[in-house]
Amino acid sequence: MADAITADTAPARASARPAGSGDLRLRLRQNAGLLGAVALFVLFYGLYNLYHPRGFSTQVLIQNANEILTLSLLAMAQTVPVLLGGLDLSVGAVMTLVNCLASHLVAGSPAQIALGIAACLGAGAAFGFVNGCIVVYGRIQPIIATLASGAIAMGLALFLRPKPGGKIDADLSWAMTNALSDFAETYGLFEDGKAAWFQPVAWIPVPLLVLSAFALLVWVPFRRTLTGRTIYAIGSAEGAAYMSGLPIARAKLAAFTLAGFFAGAGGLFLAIQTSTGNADIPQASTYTLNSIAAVVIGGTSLLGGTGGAIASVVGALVLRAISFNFRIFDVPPLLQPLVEGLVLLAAVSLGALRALRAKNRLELFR
Amino acid sequence: MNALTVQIRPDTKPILIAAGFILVILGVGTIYTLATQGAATLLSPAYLIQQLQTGAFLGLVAAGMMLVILIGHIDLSVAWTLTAAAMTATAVGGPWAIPAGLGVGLAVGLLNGIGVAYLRVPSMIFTLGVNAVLRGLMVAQTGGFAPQTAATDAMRFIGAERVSGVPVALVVWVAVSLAIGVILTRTAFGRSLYAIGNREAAAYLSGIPTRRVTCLAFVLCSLFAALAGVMLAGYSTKAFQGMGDAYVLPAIAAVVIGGTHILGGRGRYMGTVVGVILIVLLNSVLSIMQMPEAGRQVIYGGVIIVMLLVYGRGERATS
Amino acid sequence: MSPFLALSGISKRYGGVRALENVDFACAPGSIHAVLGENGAGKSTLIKIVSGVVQPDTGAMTLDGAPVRFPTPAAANRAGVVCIFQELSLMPDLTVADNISISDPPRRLGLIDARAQRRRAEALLARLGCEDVNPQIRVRDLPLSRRQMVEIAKALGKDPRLLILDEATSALTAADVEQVYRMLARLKEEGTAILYISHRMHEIEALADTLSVFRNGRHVETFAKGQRTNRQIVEAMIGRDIAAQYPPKPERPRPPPSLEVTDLGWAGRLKDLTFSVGPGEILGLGGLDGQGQKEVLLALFGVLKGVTGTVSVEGRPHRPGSPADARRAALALIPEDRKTEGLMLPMSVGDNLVAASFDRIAAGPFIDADRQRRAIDEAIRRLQIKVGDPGDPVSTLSGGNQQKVVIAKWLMTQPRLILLNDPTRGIDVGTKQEIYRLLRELADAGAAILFYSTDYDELIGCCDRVAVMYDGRIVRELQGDAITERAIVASALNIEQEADPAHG
Amino acid sequence: APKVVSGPGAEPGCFKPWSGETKHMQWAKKPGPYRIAIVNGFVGNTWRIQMIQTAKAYAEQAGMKEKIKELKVVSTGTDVAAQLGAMEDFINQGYDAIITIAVAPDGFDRVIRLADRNNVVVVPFDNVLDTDKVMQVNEDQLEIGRLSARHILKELGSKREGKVLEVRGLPGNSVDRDRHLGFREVMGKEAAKMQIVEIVGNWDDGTAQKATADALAVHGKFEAVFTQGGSTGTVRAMMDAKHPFVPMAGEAENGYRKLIAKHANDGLKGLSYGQSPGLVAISMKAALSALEGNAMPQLISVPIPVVDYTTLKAGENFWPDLTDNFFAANAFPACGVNISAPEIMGKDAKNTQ
Ligand SMILES: Nc1ncnc2c1ncn2[C@@H]1O[C@H](COP(=O)(O)OP(=O)(O)OP(=O)(O)O)[C@@H](O)[C@H]1O
Ligand SMILES: Nc1ncnc2c1ncn2[C@@H]1O[C@H](COP(=O)(O)OP(=O)(O)OP(=O)(O)O)[C@@H](O)[C@H]1O
Ligand SMILES: [Mg+2]
Ligand SMILES: [Mg+2]
Repeated sequence: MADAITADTAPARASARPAGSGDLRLRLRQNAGLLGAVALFVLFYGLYNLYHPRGFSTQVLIQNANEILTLSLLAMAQTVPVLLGGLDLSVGAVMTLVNCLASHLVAGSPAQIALGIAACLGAGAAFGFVNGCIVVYGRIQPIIATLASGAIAMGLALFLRPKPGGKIDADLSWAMTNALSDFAETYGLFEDGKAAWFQPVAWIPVPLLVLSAFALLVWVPFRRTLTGRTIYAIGSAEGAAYMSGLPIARAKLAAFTLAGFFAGAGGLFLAIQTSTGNADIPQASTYTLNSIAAVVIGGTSLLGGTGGAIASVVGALVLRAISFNFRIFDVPPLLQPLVEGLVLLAAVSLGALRALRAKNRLELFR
Repeated sequence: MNALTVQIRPDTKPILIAAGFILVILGVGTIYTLATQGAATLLSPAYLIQQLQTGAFLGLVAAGMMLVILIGHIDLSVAWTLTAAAMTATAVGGPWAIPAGLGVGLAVGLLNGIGVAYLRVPSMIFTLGVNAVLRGLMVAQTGGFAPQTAATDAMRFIGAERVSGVPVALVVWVAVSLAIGVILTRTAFGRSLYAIGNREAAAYLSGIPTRRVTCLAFVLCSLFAALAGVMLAGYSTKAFQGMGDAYVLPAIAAVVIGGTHILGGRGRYMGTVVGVILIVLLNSVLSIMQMPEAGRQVIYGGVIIVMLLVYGRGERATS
Repeated sequence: MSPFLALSGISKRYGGVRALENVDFACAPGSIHAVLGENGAGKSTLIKIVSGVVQPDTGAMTLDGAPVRFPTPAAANRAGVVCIFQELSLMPDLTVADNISISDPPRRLGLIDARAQRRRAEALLARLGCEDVNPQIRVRDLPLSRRQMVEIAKALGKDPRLLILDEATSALTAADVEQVYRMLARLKEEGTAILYISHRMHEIEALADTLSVFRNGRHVETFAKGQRTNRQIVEAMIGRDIAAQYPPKPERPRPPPSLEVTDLGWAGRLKDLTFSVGPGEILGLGGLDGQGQKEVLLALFGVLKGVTGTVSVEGRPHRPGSPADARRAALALIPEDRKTEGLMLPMSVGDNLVAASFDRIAAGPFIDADRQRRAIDEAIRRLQIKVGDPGDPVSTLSGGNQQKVVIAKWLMTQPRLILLNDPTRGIDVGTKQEIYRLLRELADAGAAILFYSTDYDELIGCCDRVAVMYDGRIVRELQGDAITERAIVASALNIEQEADPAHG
Repeated sequence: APKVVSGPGAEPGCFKPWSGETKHMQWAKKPGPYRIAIVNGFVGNTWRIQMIQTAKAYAEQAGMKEKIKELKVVSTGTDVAAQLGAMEDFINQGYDAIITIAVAPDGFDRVIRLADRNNVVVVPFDNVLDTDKVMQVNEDQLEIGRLSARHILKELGSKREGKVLEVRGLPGNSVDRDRHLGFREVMGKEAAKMQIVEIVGNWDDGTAQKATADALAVHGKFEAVFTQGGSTGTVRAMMDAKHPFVPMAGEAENGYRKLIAKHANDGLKGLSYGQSPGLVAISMKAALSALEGNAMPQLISVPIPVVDYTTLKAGENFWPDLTDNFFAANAFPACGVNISAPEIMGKDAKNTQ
């Protein structure tokens, strides 16, 4: 009997392996949300460049890179707590807090500037860590804990900058918001950016490099640590993660710290880009809400467990690219908010197609 | 066991603590007014009634928000639902003003409900999109059609007037509150809200029409926001862009401070009422004390965190 | 042999409930030690203490003679104590490979090495004969039986010195169980201590070297294999004698069908199913797990979209669009997973019991508190649910009692057609017997019952007829004396019985 | 890039230099017609909507229409990065002038640098920048505070004690700061004994109404009120609390002016100054003038349109039949900008009753 049973587990096999699927198809299916976001981005950004008088040029790329960096960093920030199954409603406020801090610290001698930058990134991470402590040790739901701590961050930002102002090192500001060649020229690197070997990369906008650096040097390695993996595990099934002996508390602390770090980086860049600190409450909440929208458009589930920061960056790009088109096409100005709202609603509703296609309604609940 | 220990249901504790905190706020405010004015103005009936009157608008929004939070969702579109209802009501004018305003609420609620319950887009993001669309509509309408914005007499009546000293707005709030209290505890719909909030799949497989219940919760939420908008327009004698902005986060905060679990499934309506009063008084006292915005924000956030810490830390995912 | 792990004087209370009381317990390396007891006897609590999930109120624990304390599961794992929990501890959104190496993944330069991790998963799954599971697939997309195998592979990967299986085989099919037996035998030879918890007596018989019986939080006795008869063991467990596990099947002619299904199809997973059940009848659904049995039940209950074919209930066409519709047509479904599909865990027992019958306890639009209380009391009495107060959260009940709550909830609706999806999973013999009796009573009272089970024992014992499914079809319908273990297993594997006379 | 030149500039009656020290700037003359972009920030309030409508209407007027090849308006929301991006985009698209209401008073250095390189005229107005590198158009906010204080003191006669309510605007905004400073400067000098109670009204009727109600409940009686915005709400709160009408200074909302007209005799001796949405028209005009090669003041001071209860005239500087929300001050005859508010906000006859 036993032999007969083990000899044939074919039906079970059929159900475990999707029929005839290669790993690539499996991957594609597991990342359907991201693919949709990429398609949207190609559509919106392609249209914009196609009709822009200087479309597909370095200038336009630089300008767009400056526009997207802060939001992209905030989208990355938001992703990490979302993967846990939480939300961080304080990312916009932390961005603003660090923005105000930077307007005090990032000026002076090169050493002072470097120290100031480190302090800003550290402050963002520290605030995120405090968020994490409230969530882990206070056992308050992330969404409400960060709603509250966001208000506190905003208050602190207002203390630092009761009104907009401050100064950021002008060279830094120029170097960070232009092409790599301008960066080299500003700091006298690579023969003022004229070195022959340097030319093939000279056109790359610095903000894009910064974004890639955060994505590839911070997020990608982090995702492959045990702590990073644990974040996914918690979002997928917290109880199971605990039972599996994973470092729950550490991962939660790390997630919020990382969120604070990315949000702080966003605030720092905003300061560098604008040379000021500005404790603008509506702007902070706009960024927070847009970061959530970016995460969703990127295909990360708000329930946690699946998705990633890179996908959220694509989501942020989609969000931005939608409004790029208003500068090209003649949409009556008072209809623009309506059009933007409708496109946003449509973009976030794309995931609904999956729900409508689901043949087993139980799959919808999770 | 200590015989004197009074048994308090766990979901009553937040309500008592919040009520206690209200007394603290009044106390601090009174100390301030005594020191600066030499009078305990905050304890006068006139002041308290006025707070309840302005609190009624937030109270209505929070009541709707609570229904949605109970099923584990959230409605971020209340700000512009409120505004759109008010602006539509005043634009229509005449006897149809209030029905038109409520009609906007109904329509928005249905849209939200369909998006969340049938299309299963996360409510957080779908209502955010609906909010953007409503804002767009109102901008287009103001710019393109220059609608009339004066509140009708009926709106003035429910928003601003008093009947033998009692604000009508307060009466409306109390009536809505009683209705919700009964709905939540004594009707199948109310029970279904809790069931869905605890585990939607189980509720669905129990034969609860989860999609319809979810939809209805969103409709009620938008309707209450619309009612608040119509009344607020009456109170201000007019509707204006952005009149709802100040209501979203305070409504969520009031619900949570009242002990409702932000992820749904648990909470008593009484808590939301107490939470609303707490938020309204806190804002008022901070305004009276001329607290700068920075301090206000810090206190606001601090109060929420401290309250939730005092309520007792939530349990773990597994126990 | 000196014990590998020893507990002395362990007690644990949950509020007013005494889960364990002054327990002494020991297990030895190189042997399989079965832990028996009815639902709520404290078995899971015992192993949760051993594996660091909960802390005992009193008592001490030694490992290899040295005193130990495990504040977390991670600490227990480090000491070689690995547990496969009753509630699966897999992360559904992570891949199989991720899950298997979740707590200690192979690393290169400090970062997780995906390739090595995948190879490791393949190797471990191969040890369990599960080469068919693609390590890159998400656990969410696996059927429950495969998930349990992944769970076992995950535990194996931790190189346990003490391996605990808490009803880890409850959803496994015979084929998988066989693999697990072999794996356990191998581990035993290598000197691993094994604690095995199961409510399936035949598994215990086949495996255990030593048996310990728990009752009401106390360790009743420990004895070696073969020292007691099954009957004595059951008596020790539940404190009384179980004369007959299964109620007798009535001899009566096949009733006219009340549920008629013709050419039922769905999304390529169900293919042309035709069957019928009549009032008073229990129709079993058999076969390996994942052959579409669950889908049949869901299709009838209105959960699936795009169902083809015709279904009629009591002569009327039946096309429910939702469980709410199905309920109105007097159907009931006891779902597969009571924790996620059957119960609102944080809510009270009472609230859960009435969740499907608001219309029955309401007077007009309002719920009648009095009627509600009576309905709840009645349900608790009828199924003998062990509960302190109906206001307690249902999460505090033991698994068996939770399952009873699910069943009671549906009985309150007075269903005419009852669909059961493996309702005795993780349920003790005593409760199982009660459920079998209940099913028979319901049938006798005129209900038609469709009963899917992974345990062919109970299909044989309970059902008037058994339809065996393979790959979305009914391959065989067995009736009366034809319902035998051999016939069920053979049909389940879609082997012609005649062609396979040598085995058995 | 513009050259710094000596004044006087073109049309000094309209483009009035801020002060004696204001320098003049001159851009290289460009041939018309021009492409102009307006980069607005926030859009969800009546003022901004009225501003956009004014811009569109003004571009259609004879004298303007010929000079403007294209007018593009975008609103970027309260997001400085998006606003900077939009401005840079229009520079890249080759627009000739960019008119903007800045989301923040700083941070435009990079855009200004690019604009100068590409000979694009950037004109911030309303919320202006803390820089002297671009031509800007505004009303003198300090002066608004001062004249409000002077009006109140004048109406109070010889009374110099008691409490004055000051309803401030959006915290952190430079307009709020300047109006506050101007008000305090005069009050401090001439009525040091009066106690000023400050509350935050966010320039919003709802907030102002609630904050005023609270202040009235606690402080009882005020001798005078200065409200930066949400003026209608401030007055409503006083009426609701049965507070007697007192001398008051506030914004140019039509509703506020209606109330003044109605209750002036009961004591609402109101002053209404206007930060006009019509500033956008003057900014457009200034941009065109600069593109035509004229010397222009770097900071253009637009006369503050002020009326008080003695100079209110229905159908001229307020409209009893129109809605409360729009801003009544919209025309600047000295500049030939004569788009009256009803033309913009009440063009649908049905709604104007
Ligand atoms: N049973 C559990 N299920 C899920 N997560 C858990 C569980 N037990 C602990 N954790 C996680 O591990 C973290 C650390 O646990 P630990 O017991 O040290 O917390 P703690 O804050 O010290 O609790 P307490 O103060 O109650 O002892 C917790 O914050 C929680 O996130
Ligand atoms: N977290 C908890 N809170 C309260 N009571 C609990 C908790 N966990 C277990 N109990 C109670 O402790 C007792 C022992 O439960 P345990 O889960 O150990 O039983 P078991 O023997 O594993 O039963 P089963 O066979 O159903 O798995 C039961 O009465 C149960 O209700
Ligand atoms: Mg157990
Ligand atoms: Mg159990």
